[in-house]
Amino acid sequence: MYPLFYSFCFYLFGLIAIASALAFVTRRSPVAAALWLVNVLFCLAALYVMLDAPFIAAVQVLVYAGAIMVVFLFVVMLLNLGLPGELADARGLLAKILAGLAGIVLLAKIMSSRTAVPIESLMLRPDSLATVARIQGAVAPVAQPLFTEYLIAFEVTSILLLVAAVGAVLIGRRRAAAVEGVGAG
Amino acid sequence: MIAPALQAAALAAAPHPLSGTAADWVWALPLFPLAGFLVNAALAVVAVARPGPADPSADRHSAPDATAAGEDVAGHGPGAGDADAPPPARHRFASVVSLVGPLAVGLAFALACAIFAAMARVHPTTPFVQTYFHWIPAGDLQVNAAFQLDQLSLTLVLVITGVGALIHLFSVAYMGDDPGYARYFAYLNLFVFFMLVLVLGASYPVMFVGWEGVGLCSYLLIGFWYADRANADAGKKAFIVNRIGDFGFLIAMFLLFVQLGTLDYTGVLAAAPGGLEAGGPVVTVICLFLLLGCAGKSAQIPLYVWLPDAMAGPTPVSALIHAATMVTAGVYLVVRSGLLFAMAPAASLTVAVMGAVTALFAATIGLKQWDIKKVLAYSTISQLGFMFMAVGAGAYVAGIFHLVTHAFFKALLFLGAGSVIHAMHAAYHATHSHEDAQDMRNMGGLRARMPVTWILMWIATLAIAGVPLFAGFFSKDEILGTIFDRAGGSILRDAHWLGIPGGVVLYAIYGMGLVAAFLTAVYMTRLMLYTFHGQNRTGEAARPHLHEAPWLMTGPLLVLGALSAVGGFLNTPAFLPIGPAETLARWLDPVVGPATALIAAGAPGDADPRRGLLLSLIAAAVAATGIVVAVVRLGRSAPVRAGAAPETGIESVLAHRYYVDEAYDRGIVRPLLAFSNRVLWQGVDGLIDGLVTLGARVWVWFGGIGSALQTGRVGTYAWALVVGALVVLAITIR
Amino acid sequence: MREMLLAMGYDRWVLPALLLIPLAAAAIILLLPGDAERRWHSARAVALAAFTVEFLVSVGLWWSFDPATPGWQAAVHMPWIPSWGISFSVGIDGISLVLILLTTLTMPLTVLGSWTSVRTRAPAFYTLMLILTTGMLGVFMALDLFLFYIMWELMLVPMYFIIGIWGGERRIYASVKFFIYTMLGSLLMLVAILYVGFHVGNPAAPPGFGYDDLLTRLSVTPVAARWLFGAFFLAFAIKVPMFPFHTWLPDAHVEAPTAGSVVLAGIMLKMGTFGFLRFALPLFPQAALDPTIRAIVLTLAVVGILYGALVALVQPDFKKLVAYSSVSHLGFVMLGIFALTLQSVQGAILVMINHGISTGALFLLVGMLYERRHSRLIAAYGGIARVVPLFAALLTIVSLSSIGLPGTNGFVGEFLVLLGSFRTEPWFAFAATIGLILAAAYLLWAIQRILFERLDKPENAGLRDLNWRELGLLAPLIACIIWLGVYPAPVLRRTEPAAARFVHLVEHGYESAHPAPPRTPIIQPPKARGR
Amino acid sequence: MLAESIALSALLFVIGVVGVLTRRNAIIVFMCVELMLNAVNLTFIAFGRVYGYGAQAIVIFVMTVAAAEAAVGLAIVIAIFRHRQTVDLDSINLLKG
Repeated sequence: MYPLFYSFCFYLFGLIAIASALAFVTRRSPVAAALWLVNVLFCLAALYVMLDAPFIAAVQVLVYAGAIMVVFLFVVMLLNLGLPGELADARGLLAKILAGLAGIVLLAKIMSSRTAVPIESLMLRPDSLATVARIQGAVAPVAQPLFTEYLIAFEVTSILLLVAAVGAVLIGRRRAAAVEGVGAG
Repeated sequence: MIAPALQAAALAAAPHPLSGTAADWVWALPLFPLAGFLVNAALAVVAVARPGPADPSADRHSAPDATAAGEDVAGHGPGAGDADAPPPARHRFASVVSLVGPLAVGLAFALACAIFAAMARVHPTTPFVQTYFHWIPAGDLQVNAAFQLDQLSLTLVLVITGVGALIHLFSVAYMGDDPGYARYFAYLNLFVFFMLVLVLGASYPVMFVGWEGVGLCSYLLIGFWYADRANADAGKKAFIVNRIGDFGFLIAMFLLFVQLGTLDYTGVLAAAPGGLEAGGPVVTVICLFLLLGCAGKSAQIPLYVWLPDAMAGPTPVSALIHAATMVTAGVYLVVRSGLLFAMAPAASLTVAVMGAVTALFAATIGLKQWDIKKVLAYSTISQLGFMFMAVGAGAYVAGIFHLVTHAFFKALLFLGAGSVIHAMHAAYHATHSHEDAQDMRNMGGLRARMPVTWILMWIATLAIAGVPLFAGFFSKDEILGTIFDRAGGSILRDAHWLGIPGGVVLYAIYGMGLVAAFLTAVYMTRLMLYTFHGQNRTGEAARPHLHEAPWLMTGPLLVLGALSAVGGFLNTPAFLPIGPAETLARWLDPVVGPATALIAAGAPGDADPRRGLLLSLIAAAVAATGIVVAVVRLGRSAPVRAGAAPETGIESVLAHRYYVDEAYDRGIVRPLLAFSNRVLWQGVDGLIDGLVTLGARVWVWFGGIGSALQTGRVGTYAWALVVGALVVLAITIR
Repeated sequence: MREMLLAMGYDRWVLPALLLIPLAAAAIILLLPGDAERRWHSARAVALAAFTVEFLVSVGLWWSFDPATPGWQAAVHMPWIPSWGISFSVGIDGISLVLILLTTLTMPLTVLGSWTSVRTRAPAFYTLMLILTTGMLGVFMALDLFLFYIMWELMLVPMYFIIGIWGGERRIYASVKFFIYTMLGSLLMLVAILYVGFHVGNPAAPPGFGYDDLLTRLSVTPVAARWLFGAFFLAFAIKVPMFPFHTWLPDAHVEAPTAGSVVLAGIMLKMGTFGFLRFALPLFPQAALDPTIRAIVLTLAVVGILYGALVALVQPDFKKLVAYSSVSHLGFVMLGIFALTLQSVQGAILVMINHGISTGALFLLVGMLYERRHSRLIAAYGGIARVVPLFAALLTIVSLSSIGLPGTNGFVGEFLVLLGSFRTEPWFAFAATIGLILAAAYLLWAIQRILFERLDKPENAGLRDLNWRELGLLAPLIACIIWLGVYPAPVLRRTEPAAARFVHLVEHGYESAHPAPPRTPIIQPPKARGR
Repeated sequence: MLAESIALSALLFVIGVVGVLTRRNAIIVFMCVELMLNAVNLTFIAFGRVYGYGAQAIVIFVMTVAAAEAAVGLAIVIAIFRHRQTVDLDSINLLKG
């Protein structure tokens, strides 16, 4: 039902994502890890496009890969943590084995679940998202629930962002100023 | 609701014969003393709140140290016995108080006389009930604030206001130099108010108001000179012992209400014959609980212990409250509930036995007391015992008769004693002596110094001893005679008391009464001999200061003396040809008639007049013997000095009042306190608190575990999170 | 009077206004400017003004309340959380009426009582007192169990702080003990309230917390009813406090500042008994009247009466003595409630009022003495009647009222309780009557050791007598003592329908579950009564 | 493609979890959390194809929260680093109970 090329691309990006993720968690250097993570995010953006979510894909690239990860890198460099081996940040072998075991169990558990099967009655026709996107464009269908059903949540989120921004500024200020600021708040 | 319905019906049918007469003003009777109380209390409060220059309490803030403060206490009445006091100063409002206090009671007496005149004219056969407002309305319980006027309550009202007015007058002189003068009269007026409520109340709860109210005034007046711990203790003891009695009264009321559904007298009288089984357990229990109340208020065994201690109060108080009026309330209650007691012969016999035992018991103690007021106190207990013998045997008229005559001669005795104490105190005060002004061993030979008091006291002594033609003779004779009659034939004779036939019990009571009468004559003559006769033992220095009391004190004594002499003619027996016979009996008949008739059922119809005469002669002979024995035994020998070698053997037991106070203290009071302290408070509360603390400890321990889990390391938390997530997944995802 | 009030729409706004006035005043106090001294002065003035206004507003209820009208009066219903069946419903019956008036009368007096004694953090103190008032009034008027619970907790927190901040030396211990005891009970009650809310009528329907709704449609199994009653019982019994749950009270009373003690004893203890009257018994009559449970509760009540009195007898600390006397008095209330006759319930309500007045006055008097001498120990005094005669006179009057002397308020309530209880539970009533003897013993002994005997402590010789402020704040209480003793009929008339309704609800609820008469009076009433 | 997407999502998520568990560098742990969030986003998008656009709105929210978290979290990291000269999570236990 899907064209072969579509499937190929899907698997390709999926495998690159997995590989990049594995590389991400195994790199010692924070800078390298961050760059591998950016790679994962790009792959996911590609998958979003294939899953009929072009707007989200764009946002993914712009906000996640572009903004958030840059901030991470920025902090890493600010704190001068870029050099590998500066501190042995991975845990010991036992922790690694246990973590691996936990991961396998978790994966097995998720994979083995049968609850994740879609509910038939609520399912849309295949391609219906693509159809809507053809008529309304990529942005409008996303905006529709955002500004109707989830309006209040949306507004609250904006406040959350504001608070986070103010909080980040307050916490990140130099120490003397921070103490004074906290006292006043 | 029977009572109001009946009442309303009666009122609708025909107005009570008393309405429209002075009896319409019955509501004003207690209001006079209440107004007096309010005025005097206000004056007392104003005096202490804003000390004026002439007020002895003005310097109260300048007391330099505790000793001075302790000595300058408000306890300088004639009875307090402290010679180092500053010169006595009249209360700032003494003149107003002297006017208001006696006047309030005097006006009430005048009104009572007017009502008496009206009632004597009308001779109502039903009680006159005035209802003012609903006091406690709750469902089918309807207690109204209402007064009931009948021959019984009016008799008591006359005694209370009449004797009360005389005692108020006496107090004006006696208490004149006391710093708490206004407070004293406030309490005294309040007492008269409550006493009037007690006798006028138309239902048991209203009576209970007066019943506890007089107890309160008694408490306040006994502890009037509260700076002395003994006085304060005595007041408290009186109140608490009375409360034990009131407990019985309350239970009796509850039982009455549960059984009859009403608590006012007319309702109870109407409902009792149908609602209670005569001679049955319920009515007997009701009466026994009422009796417990009476035992408390009227100082009968086993609750008599408070009355001797109550002598700590000022002497006029002893005369008014602890001799003439309040302590007789128990007798009034039994007579008021006469029908109930008549329906419960076993309870009636209990009343009589209690009275007889008390009369005899207290008389023996009276033989060996040295404090002049203590002798009179035990004498009062003994005489009250006579009254209970009477009402227990169904001689309700005789009981009330003795109540009235006793009010005359015992008030006289107390006031006379007060006059003596006043003189003794003044003498010791002038000579700065610390001797006891109330101890008879310090008296003697006062005849020459206080002739008026001496004569009047002898009149009272002859009256109480039962010498013919004096007041006490007729009343006591009637009591003993009636008991003898009842033993011959009545429902009491046919009843049983603890398995003993009632007749036997009554004959025994008669015998005990005779012995008690004999002892009465002995100890009273002893009192007179030691106080007024023989050598004076007051002391050389103090002797010239002994004076007769002022006229304001002797005046009331004279009136009471006259009443003690002729009071007996209120109710002369039919077989004695002196004046109109049985006046009081005819007067009280509408009230006590039904109960008397019920209890005397089965008596032989015609009493032999010669037997009555014979009994009278026996009683007179007993009294005369008592006086003679006392004179012969004690006449020539002076008593031991105060503080000399103590008595031994039976005399010691008597002098220590059979160690009853000690027994109560060791057997009840102290164990109770120790139990409360050690077991209940420190034990039970400690246990509960311990359990609570233990519970808290357990949770603190759990908290410690939780706290230890908080390592503060994010890694640990992450692990906990993952494990938790796995657990949740394991549970939820199948 | 009633017509005039109704014409003002009084009925429609009075109850919400009573809840809002203290909160508004609390907000004003928090915003007061100035330094500590000025804020202290202005805070107490604002608090006094607010409580006076509160009292004046509430006093209209006395006339607007019509005993002849059935049902809740001055009721206000507003939806609150409709999806859970929760509404803001308030209304009063005779019982609420008198308790609300007691509260609004007491609060201004507590402010006057704290006028000079509370100086530190005064704004916070008065703010807490005001919030506390809202909580207490809310408890008395709530007609929704959820609202009731909120108000119940609302009054707990301020009291915790009042004891913990302005209390005596062991205030932290006392406040934590108070808080934990009360919280334990109230959390169980919350569980019970939620359970009850979800078991109204149809199981599929949304939950409901309306009181009337619960009364008519609550359907729980007998076993569940027993557990639910147990939860309510524990919460209320701790608050009362009944005998084994009372040990928080002496500590809290002793350590609390005067105003705290007055409110605690005068009003908050009534929450427990009020809870029994309003919720625990009417909602679960079949559990409450179960012969075993009833016997246990009655036994605890009577044990409390005697135990409280006996322990009060040996207290060296006057405040502790009064605290234990509260255990004793509240035992009478419990006896009256569970004896379940009109007279006993009426008496229980009166005892609640009387205890509020008398014990409140006692604590105020002790507070005045404490302010002068900084000691609550009885042994620290003696003979002070001579230096402070007015104080002595008032303490005596108040003590007599607490003893239950006829002619004072104390008598009428206890008389009714005992008389009513005697009809159904004669033996319990009999034992309880002994408590009256002990009451006289402990209080008279205490006032003797404080007021009478020798003035042998030099430091007591210079005590000042009461000033005008103190006289003025005691005067209303003394007036109530005499008024309720001589003419309690107006109060009884207003509470009678509510008491009758309570008795009917409980008995009816029990009998519908148990057709056979469950108990026979020990003393059988005579057959023909002619009534 | 739903099943594949979910499988991928699960795998990425587990890799993130393992990262959180094995790394001590606070910044890397943060990045692992970001990876987990992205895995979840993928699930949303995949299901969005089946259930509609609401899922994509949710993804917007997740991203916003992630941005907020990153901002505050990194600020905290900076503050801690200034204070302790380290971002090693094992050496930070200020919240020890």
